[in-house]
Amino acid sequence: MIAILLVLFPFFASLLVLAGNAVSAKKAALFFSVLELLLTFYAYYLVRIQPDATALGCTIPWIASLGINFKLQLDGINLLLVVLTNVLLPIIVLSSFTKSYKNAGVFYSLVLFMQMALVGVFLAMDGFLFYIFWELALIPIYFICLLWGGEDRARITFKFFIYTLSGSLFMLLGLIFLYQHTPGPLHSFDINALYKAGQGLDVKAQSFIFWCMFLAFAIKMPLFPFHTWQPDTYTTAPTQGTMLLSGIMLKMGTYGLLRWLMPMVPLGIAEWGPMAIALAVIGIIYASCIAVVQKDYKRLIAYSSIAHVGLIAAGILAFNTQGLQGALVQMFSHGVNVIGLFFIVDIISTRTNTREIAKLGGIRNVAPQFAAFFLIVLLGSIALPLTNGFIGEFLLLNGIFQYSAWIAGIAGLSVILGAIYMLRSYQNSMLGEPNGLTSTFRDLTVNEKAVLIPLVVLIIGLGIYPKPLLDLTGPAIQHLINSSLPIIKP
Amino acid sequence: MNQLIPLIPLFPLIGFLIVGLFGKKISKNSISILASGSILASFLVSVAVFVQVQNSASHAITVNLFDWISSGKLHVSFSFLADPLSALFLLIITGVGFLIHVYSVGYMKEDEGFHRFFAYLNLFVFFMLLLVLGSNYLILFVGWEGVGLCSYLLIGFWFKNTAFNNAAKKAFIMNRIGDLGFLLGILLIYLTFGSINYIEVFGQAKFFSSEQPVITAITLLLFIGAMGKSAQLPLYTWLPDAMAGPTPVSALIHAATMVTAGVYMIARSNILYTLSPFSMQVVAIVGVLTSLFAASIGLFQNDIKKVLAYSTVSQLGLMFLALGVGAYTTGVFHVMTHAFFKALLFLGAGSVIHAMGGEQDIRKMGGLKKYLPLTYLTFLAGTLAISGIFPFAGFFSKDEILAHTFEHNKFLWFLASIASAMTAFYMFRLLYLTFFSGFRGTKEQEHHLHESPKSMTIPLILLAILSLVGGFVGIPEVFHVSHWLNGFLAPVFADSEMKTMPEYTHHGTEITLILFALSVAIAMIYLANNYYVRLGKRPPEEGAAIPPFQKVLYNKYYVDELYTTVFMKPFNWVSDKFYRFIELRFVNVIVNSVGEGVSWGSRTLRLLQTGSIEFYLLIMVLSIALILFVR
Amino acid sequence: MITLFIISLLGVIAMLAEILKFKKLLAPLTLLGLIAAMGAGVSEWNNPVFIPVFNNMLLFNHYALAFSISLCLVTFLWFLMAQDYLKTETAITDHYALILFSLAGGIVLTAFGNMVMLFLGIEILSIPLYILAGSRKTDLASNEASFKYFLLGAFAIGFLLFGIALIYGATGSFELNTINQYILQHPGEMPAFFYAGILLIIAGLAFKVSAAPFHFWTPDVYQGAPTMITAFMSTIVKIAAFAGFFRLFSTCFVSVADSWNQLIGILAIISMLLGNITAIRQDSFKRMLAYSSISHAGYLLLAILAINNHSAGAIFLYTLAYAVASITAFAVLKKVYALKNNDLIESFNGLAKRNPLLALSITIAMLSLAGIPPTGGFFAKYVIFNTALTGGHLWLVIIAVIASLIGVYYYFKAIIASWFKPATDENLIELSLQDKLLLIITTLLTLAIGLFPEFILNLLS
Amino acid sequence: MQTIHNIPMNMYLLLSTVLFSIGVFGVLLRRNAIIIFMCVELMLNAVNLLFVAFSAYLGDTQGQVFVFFIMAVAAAEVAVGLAILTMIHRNTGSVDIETLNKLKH
Amino acid sequence: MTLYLFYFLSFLAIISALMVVVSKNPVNSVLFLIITFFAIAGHYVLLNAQFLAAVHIIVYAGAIMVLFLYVIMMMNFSKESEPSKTKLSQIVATVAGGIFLITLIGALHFYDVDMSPGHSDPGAGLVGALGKVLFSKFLLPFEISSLLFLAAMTGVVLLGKKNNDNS
Repeated sequence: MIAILLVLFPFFASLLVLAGNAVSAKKAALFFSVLELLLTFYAYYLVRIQPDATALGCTIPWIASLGINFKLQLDGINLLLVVLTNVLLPIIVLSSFTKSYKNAGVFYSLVLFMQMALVGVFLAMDGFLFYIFWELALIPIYFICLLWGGEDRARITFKFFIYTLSGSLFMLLGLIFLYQHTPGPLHSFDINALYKAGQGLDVKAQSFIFWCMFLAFAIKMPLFPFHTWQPDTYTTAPTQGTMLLSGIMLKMGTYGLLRWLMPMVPLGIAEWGPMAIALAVIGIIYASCIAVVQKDYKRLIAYSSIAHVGLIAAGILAFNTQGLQGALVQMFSHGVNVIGLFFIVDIISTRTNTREIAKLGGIRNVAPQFAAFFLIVLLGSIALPLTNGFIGEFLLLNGIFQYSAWIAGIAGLSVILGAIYMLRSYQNSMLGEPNGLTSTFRDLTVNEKAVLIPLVVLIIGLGIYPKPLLDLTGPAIQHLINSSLPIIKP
Repeated sequence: MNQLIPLIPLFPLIGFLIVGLFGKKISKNSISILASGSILASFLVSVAVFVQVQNSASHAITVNLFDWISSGKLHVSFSFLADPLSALFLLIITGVGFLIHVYSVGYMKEDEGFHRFFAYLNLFVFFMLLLVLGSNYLILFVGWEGVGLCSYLLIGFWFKNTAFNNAAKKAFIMNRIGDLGFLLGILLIYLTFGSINYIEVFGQAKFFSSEQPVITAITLLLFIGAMGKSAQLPLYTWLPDAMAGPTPVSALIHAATMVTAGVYMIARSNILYTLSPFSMQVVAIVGVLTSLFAASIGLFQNDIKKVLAYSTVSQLGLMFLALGVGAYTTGVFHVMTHAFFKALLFLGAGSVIHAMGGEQDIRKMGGLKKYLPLTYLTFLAGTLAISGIFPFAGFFSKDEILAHTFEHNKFLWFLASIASAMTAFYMFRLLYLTFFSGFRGTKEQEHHLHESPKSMTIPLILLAILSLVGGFVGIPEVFHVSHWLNGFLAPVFADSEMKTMPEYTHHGTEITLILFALSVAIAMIYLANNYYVRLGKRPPEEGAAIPPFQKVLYNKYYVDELYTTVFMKPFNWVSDKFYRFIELRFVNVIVNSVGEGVSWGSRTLRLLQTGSIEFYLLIMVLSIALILFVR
Repeated sequence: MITLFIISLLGVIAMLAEILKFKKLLAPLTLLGLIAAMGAGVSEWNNPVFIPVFNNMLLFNHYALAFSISLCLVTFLWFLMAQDYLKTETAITDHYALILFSLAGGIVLTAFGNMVMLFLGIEILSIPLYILAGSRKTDLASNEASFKYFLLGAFAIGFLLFGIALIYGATGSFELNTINQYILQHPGEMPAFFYAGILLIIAGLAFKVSAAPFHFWTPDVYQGAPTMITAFMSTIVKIAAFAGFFRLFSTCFVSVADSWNQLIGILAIISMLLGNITAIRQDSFKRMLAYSSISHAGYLLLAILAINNHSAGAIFLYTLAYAVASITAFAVLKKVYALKNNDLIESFNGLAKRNPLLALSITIAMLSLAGIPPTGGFFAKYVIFNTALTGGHLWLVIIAVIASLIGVYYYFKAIIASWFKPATDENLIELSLQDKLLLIITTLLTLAIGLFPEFILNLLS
Repeated sequence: MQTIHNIPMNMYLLLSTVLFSIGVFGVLLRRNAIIIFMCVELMLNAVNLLFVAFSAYLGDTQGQVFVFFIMAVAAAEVAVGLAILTMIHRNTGSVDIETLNKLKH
Repeated sequence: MTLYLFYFLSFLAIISALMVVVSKNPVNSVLFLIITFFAIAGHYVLLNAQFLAAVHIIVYAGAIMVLFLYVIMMMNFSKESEPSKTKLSQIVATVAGGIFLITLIGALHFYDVDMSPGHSDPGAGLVGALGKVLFSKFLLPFEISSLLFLAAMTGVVLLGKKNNDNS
């Protein structure tokens, strides 16, 4: 029951915001998103006291003749992502308080609609429903980018749209293919049925499914070499759009990989997993190197995000407890960190009207608080111990190391490269003597602090005490592995 | 009593939080008291813990705070382990740390970033304490990276200066290279032993046979971490640059504590190293080469702090040499004595720089003996200690290293002796050029010359005393006194001892070696005295013609330039090409060309729609014909 | 059957309206008549006595009824939309009559049981449209459209008839069931010209459904014909033609599917790719929709190709979703055309600012045509893919996926134009109540088909 | 009459095919729309002939009935077609199909 | 005898059909088409479809061709004004026509066609027999075709009416 509430609440909130007065839209959106957050905490509580969480879900027949159900289930894995979504959303809304978007009602309505779709994607346990939410999530973000984006947005957002759609259509193909291999005549889209169906296929068919689905997830994350939509889109989108894209939407891909691909096609993974890991690891190095030479701050973070996500993907593909759990923790951490970074860049660009790193410098002299917050977020992002990033990265590397020490070694280079580009950019923008552009840089306002403080609390808090996340995901991960490992490693 | 241990890192953490968050709002005096006081409190608790460890039966106390990371079979708890090794380090860190805090109060008095400085310093101590207190490799790693961060922050303390920032960044990144190796080592430990807890890992390792490849791999990976943190070849170049930070920082972080973390880590993992003679060999060779290399560079440096920095690198090399030859206690012993005299030297140098108004070039000093008598005396004590003159602290530890090395490998002993000879030479060169002869600075500087305030000189004096007496905890057995430190640390190295045949040095040989080393040092001092005081030679001015050999040394063997050309430039080049060619001209182009291809197809295909009915008819007829034909 | 009567009668009444002077009443009468026709269809549905009428000439089974109702529904919507257009025409009654006759032809196509009825149905469906396409008599484009449609149509009918003749020669009957029986009784003994006949019939019908390479008339005729007539062609004609196509092949030739499904597959591929690719570079919205209509024919052919239990439902759902979305698109286009006097996609610029309902409707319609959830078009496409995959046509579905990706590109041009591009004219657009109603109905229908497709899907399974 | 016994069916098939093809050929060859219409009529006639022939050989009258319908439709079609052509002629003064290519691409 | 008649009529039909296609003068085309129709009517008679032959002459030669002739006259075509295609187009058309003929013949495998005439009822082609079928079995299509005529009629009137629409 709580599951369906989690999905529907943002939807109705979205309608209310749309119908309501545009002036108070942002406040209403904040209010609703905070309510949803409370609801999420309640769900967290329920899941923790009730190890068998099936009672929290729901299965409502939808298109019964096709075996399609409105099936939502909560477990540790997806609840983590729902928590991420619903924790970040108020922050994202809050981060827009200083901005005045045109047609604010529509904007916040789209944001809340997006929340609905995202929560739906994470909770859906029916292949068809998953796909529907998957696509639904694309539409609001497309419009957010299209209507409130920056230069050249029509072309770039469209490229983004069609690129991701191309992946998801192939995913649909894969899902239908699986669906048809569920026991007939009444086939089923139920995730467990799809698991069974996929596991029963031969190598060739599994490889086909693997690529169909992997393509969708790889594009969404994005993994090298399917990433070219991402830097442009991140750069062009309005900051809140970028936050949604990088903070939450990206996790759809990693989540999909974890939930909808890995247990489904064990032979396909055995056949192509190494190649996928190779892509992920190449992506880490490649994107990190490119991030080093970026001049635009948003672009730099975009590439760094590709690198981070490559590590997450590699951890998932390694498919062991540490890898998966690390991936989940890192999904959470990456969401928090990247939103922080984008918010910081947004502050810089609104105050100086530029995102070009070379034009900045010396901001720390005039805005020490800002510099301090930036540094903490940055440290989280480069995975310094006692920040959230470290927990994830350590577990991920641990998981990958169990898969292959060499790959872990190469993937670990991101630790060094990340430090290089992050510190370089920090130095170039924050340190040194202030110039004409930055000498009048105003330090943080109360509103901005209200956004950054929760983020910093999450960054450090989860770095020191990640237990809530680990305890939440642990049993679910174990369950996932136990139910599919005997097949993956016969 | 166990509950005391968490207090040790807690005090500096509290200090950091208060000073860091509210530093701007409270007075400098309160900050000084708070920051130094928190370290003093830690020191006092450390003493208590030290006593407790010594008295406890198992010589190890574990305190479990909370479960930190728990994933599948991996359990990492946030827990502390106090044993003789960590207790010793605790005392060094908090003790020397406290003195340096006190010193800094005077040194940084005028700086606008006063509160920031103490916040960072407290944070550093916190991480350093975590490093030595952690009961598993991951907590060690937390401290390891944490001190790296503080080092970054403090090197770049004066962040308006781009060169300083570059130095800070360089330090951080070079450390990260080592850290990656370390991290991989930890992962391999986990994979091999199923745990990263010291007690469990070492407990299992005891039963491993020697020379297993996996142990070699682990130890080499760990050693990469140590190379980065403890500035060994080839990852040492950050340390001389790190002198950009305020001088107390150089004393605390880049001489006394942080850089010895690598030594601590290897001493901690002694059983693993013992199992891998190959890794030991590597450690010893890298150590001795670093020592020699850095000492040779130190011969001709003109920056007072740079000289000390290279001497630090060189001394660290000696410590690794000690570890490499299996003399773990000796390595730790040298860490301790080195902490005393190197901190003293740096603080002394700081006092000089303070008096000179920021000037660091020894060519512009001279004759400071009479202006700064107290500084001179303490600096002399430090110099004697580092040169290994009896009965100063350095003498005992260094001779122990040489003795063990001699037993192990004569050639390494020979190299190490050269290095320590060079040390004696350049240290006295520094001393003579700074304090003897006449003043070479400007009139204005001369006018301002004055002895430092009490808060600075008192730590100097205390450290000088420690440099003098610190060595007595390890009087060689040749003098028929029991080696106290050996006994104290014995539980830590007990397992290693059992694995190796103890090497007994013949007492006669040992005395010969001691006398030889002493005489070489004295000869070097004489040489330096002769050259710089009696003959009054001065180092050449900037740009003056110097012999090629000297030039190479002066320019640090061009290693920085080498790294720039071999690593940084290609890296930037590759990154640039990745972006410009692969990303923009290849991956992007492929993706876009799909779109363009479709668009082109559209442009072309729409031409099919000629509008001409005849054409449409023709196509219809031909298609039907084709359909029928294929059928 | 009653549906067909009502529609035919309505057509005759419309013809008489001018003479008997009740032109004013015609519009409400027609709408009521259409509702009655739908009602009749529903009532027949609930009394399932599927007796073949008139010696198997027509059989109003569930399949026929469903498509008839759907045709009436779309025509109803069309009339709602086309009121403005019809009012401006002098020969208003003729228009009504022709449209209704055409619809009657369409209904015949959904229910025929005999080749004669197929032939007549196609002709009755087409001849009014040949004329209506040219109903702007002084407009050269309209003339040309009419002529092209007519000439190519007549030519194609020739092939269809040749095919029917050959089938007749081989089986001795025009009745679908008899032919099927004959084929089943003589497995492997059918003469070669029988198969040639099937291929020729496919060619003829492919022309009607505008599948490539028999599609050439489509863009030109769609563009040249009056917009409302184009709307009619792209919706009702499409539904009826596919209903007939599928009825013929599913009842008649299903047992020799091997002989023709490769051809259908190839036609499907060419239609999907060519339609979608060519549509990208169109500036005219109507022309773009024409190419889109070609591509949709390609998708629908997939369902015919993979003839199975789901095919009928798939085609029904798909044509309905497609038609509803197309009606929306044409309704918006009509409004834009009235303002700008052209049908360029550019004319949609800034629509969102001028009237959000128009922009929203066109967006939903385009999403549906592009096959994006949660619209009807998505579900329709899903069902088609599912059907085709059940038939094991994996590669065709992959091509269909790629084609629909390309399709997204041009559908979004309209969306981007209405939401993003600045308008040259910032004045608000007023909508009549009728238009508002229509847009709301069609938009909601599009969403409803996407969200609750089961009802429709189950009608024919 | 038993006349057709002498003539094999395939001759009629061939004849119809040839006539049909000539019609197609004419449609492709000519530019005058009216002639093209005539060629279409020729095609329909070929089909009619085929129907009648099959009808005779099958001994089934349905084929002949079908021809009635084709004739009826052909008549209607010609009427419509000529009306369209007249309209075009009125507007352009020509029935050359090559002038009717304004709608394209 | 009948075989010769068949050949003659076939020859006549084909030649005149070709003349329809190739004559420069539209009027000639019409006349040749009428000849073709007569030849086909002859075939109908041969095939025992006497009534159909009569209807054929009446409808085609009598009605449809007159309509054609009327339009041709009205538009005042002549041999000179007759547009003709370029040589290339003509060659293409010929080749395409030829290819079509060959593939169609090939697809029909007409040498394999081996149909023995069914039992032939001499009266099958007469008006009575046809009428019975038409008004019993084919009653519905017969009625439905009235819709077609209505539509065609309405349409032709719509198009033919004097130009007064306001487009």
